[in-house]
Amino acid sequence: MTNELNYTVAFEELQQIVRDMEDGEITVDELAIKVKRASELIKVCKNKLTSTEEDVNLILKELEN
Amino acid sequence: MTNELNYTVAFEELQQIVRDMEDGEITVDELAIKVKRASELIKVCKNKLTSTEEDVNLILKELEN
Amino acid sequence: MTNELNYTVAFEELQQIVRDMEDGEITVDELAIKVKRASELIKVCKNKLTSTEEDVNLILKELEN
Amino acid sequence: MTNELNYTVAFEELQQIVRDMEDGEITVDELAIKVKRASELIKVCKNKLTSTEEDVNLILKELEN
Amino acid sequence: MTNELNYTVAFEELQQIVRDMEDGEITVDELAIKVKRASELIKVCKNKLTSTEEDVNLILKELEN
Amino acid sequence: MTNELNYTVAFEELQQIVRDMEDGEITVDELAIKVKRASELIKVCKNKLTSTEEDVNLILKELEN
Amino acid sequence: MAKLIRTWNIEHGTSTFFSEINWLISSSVSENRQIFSLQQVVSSIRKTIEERYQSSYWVKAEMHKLNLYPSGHAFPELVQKENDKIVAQINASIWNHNFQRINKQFIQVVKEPLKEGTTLLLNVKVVFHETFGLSLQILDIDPNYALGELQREREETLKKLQAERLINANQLLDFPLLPKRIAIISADTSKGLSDFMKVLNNNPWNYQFFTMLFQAYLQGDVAAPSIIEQLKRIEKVKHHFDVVVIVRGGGGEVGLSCYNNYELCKAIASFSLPILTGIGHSTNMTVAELVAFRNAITPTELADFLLQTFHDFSVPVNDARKVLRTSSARLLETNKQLFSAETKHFKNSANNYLLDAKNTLVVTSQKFKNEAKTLLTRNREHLHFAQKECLNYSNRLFKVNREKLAEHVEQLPTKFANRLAKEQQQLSEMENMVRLMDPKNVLKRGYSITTINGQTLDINNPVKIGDTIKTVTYDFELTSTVLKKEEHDE
Repeated sequence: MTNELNYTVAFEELQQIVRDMEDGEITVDELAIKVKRASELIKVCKNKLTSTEEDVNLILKELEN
Repeated sequence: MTNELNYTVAFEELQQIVRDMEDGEITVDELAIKVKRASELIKVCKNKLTSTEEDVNLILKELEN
Repeated sequence: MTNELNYTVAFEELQQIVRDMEDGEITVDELAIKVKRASELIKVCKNKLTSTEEDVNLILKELEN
Repeated sequence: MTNELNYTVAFEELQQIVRDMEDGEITVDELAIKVKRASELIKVCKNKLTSTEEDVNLILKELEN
Repeated sequence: MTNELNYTVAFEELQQIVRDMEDGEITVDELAIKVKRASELIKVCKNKLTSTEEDVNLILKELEN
Repeated sequence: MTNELNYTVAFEELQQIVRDMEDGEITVDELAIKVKRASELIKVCKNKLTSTEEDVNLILKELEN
Repeated sequence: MAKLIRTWNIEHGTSTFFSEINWLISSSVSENRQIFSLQQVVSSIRKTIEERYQSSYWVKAEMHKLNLYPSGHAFPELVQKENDKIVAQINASIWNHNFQRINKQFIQVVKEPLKEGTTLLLNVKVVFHETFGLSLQILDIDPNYALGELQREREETLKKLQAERLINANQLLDFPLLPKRIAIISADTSKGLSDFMKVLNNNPWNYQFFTMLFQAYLQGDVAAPSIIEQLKRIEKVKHHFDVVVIVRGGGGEVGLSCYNNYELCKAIASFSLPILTGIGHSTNMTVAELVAFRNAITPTELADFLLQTFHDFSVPVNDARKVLRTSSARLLETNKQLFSAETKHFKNSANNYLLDAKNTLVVTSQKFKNEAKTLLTRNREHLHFAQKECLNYSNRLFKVNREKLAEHVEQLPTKFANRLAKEQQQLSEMENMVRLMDPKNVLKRGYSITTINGQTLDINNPVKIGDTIKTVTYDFELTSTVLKKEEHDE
């Protein structure tokens, strides 16, 4: 599923989880699940950032020539 | 039975017991039972917290790499 | 018989006796009997308290660990 | 016979005798008998009070321990 | 005979005699007899009072102790 | 596709992308796509500057008619 | 200029002229006919005219044709038109030396050579030549008047275009982003064209233009129709072009009044492609230049302008690359920072959350323990209190009952004593009464009792004389016999 997530959606969901956590809107029971989800989202975002950077650099390098 | 209790339910029941105790709504006859119950609830909550903490720490550690 | 009495019932009966004594509604003839009863009730309550306290302490001590 | 008398009955009879004596409702013939009776009643009451007090104190003292 | 007379009976007879004497319906002959009788009755009563007093005082004295 | 692109449209689209990027209005998700698109547009535009498209003979033929 | 213009009154002139003719006719019809040789007659006419028109006159006329001959002489046709109909016409002549001078002056002042079809102010002399006939010899032409006329034509063209709302028409067209395909109206010999092409073709950026020359005359009377013709041709193939340029140059500043020509200007203004002009002159802008999409002073400048449009296009395209690089980097950097901040924030939040939850649990547990202990303590206190009360109330009960008992014990002897005293008093009262009643006590005071047969005497127990009666006194008992009996008066 996470593969289908785009950065924006993933990052917003991450922010929402953090906000909910801060506001105490997550129960202890949910916490592990939420943290797991957040870690997935973080990975998605990281990968997306890395792959985007690589893509962009490739395109730009190609453009220079 | 306690295994099936989730943290939220357990903690709320615990709080209710404490509140009842504060309000003097628990008789001496009930006390032992209530204390027993509360101690079970506390154990449930503690265990849940501990396991959650382990889960969370694992996920967070995994995230570092 | 006293063994069957619970703390609440015992304590209420005790309080009634004390109230009656306060109101002067007990005759000298009844007094000994009432006092005897009260003392029994007090014993019941004390025993109940003690046993409850032991139970509670045990549970609480167990909780510490 | 006096042993069977309770404090309340005894005291009431005593009160009656004392009340009756001055009003002349007791004949002179009875008078000595009544006074005798009164003295008996007084003894009964005194004994009762004393014994009851001892009992009560005993019961209560017993409770202290 | 007088010994058998109780104070009440004696006193009532005495009162009757005095009443009769006051009414003047008694002959002189009878009068002497009545007076004689009355004297006897007064003696009876006096003796009764004295004996009663002694008895009672004894009883009361006994009560003091 | 790029062959069909009118250079005016390409130029405007390029400028829009540039503006959006300068304004930071592009998400990470869009970035690679936008950069790719922009690089295509740049190629289209550059090509336009240095290419020749018209044929004198064709025009002369058209003029005859 | 006004003081130079002295117009010749044609009507007046005509009348004298015709009187001369009349004279000739009348003489020819006389009876004794005198025959003149043609030369005589023509000479006579010449003489008459020469006598009559000795001075020169300023005449306003349209030079219909110039008729310049290779000899350098010109024989213009002069006309006056009213409503497009010729109302007067005459031939004229300009001798070579005059023509050279006049033309030079003209070009100097008007920036135009003498031109057919224009109205001029001419200084003329009426001449009659035996073989060539009557003509006006043009001695001079006022260039200032011509200049004024040109100005007037310019104004008129402008006014008309204004009226037709065409003045801005070309300028309102969209200019192509890259004016790559250029239809050039020029002459292949024009230096302007070669300047223009040189700049375009030798650009160091390798910008590629497609140009196609549409040959036209660029000055003089022929220019306007020629240019219009080429515009029409270009119109036919306009989809191959982005702009039209009209370039001219190196031909000096003369002969440009054609660019004020209404027809040409209209054609330019209403053309469907932007028209750029670079006709190289430094004087007042012609109407054609005014209505063109853009005017450059020189073809070179026009070419530079076109190159500049390429630059204008090329620079942002080249910059876009830089922007892509920097903006991408910035965007990625920003997002990375946001992301790493959020990740950190997330970790902190998770840890804080757990810490909070643990603290809350600990606090609640502690509270629970305290409450349990408090509850037990409180109950113990209650119990203790109840016990104490039991004792207190018992003691109070004893005390109250003891006091009440004591009260009664105290009352018992008093009440008994009172009672006894009352009884004794009653008894002693009785005793007194009895004592008082006792007959013995009556006898003591001297009374006696008399009886008969043991009975006291009264009506029921009467006594008769002789009866034996018994009398009792306190001290004695007497027996007597009744001697006398008397009744008491009652």
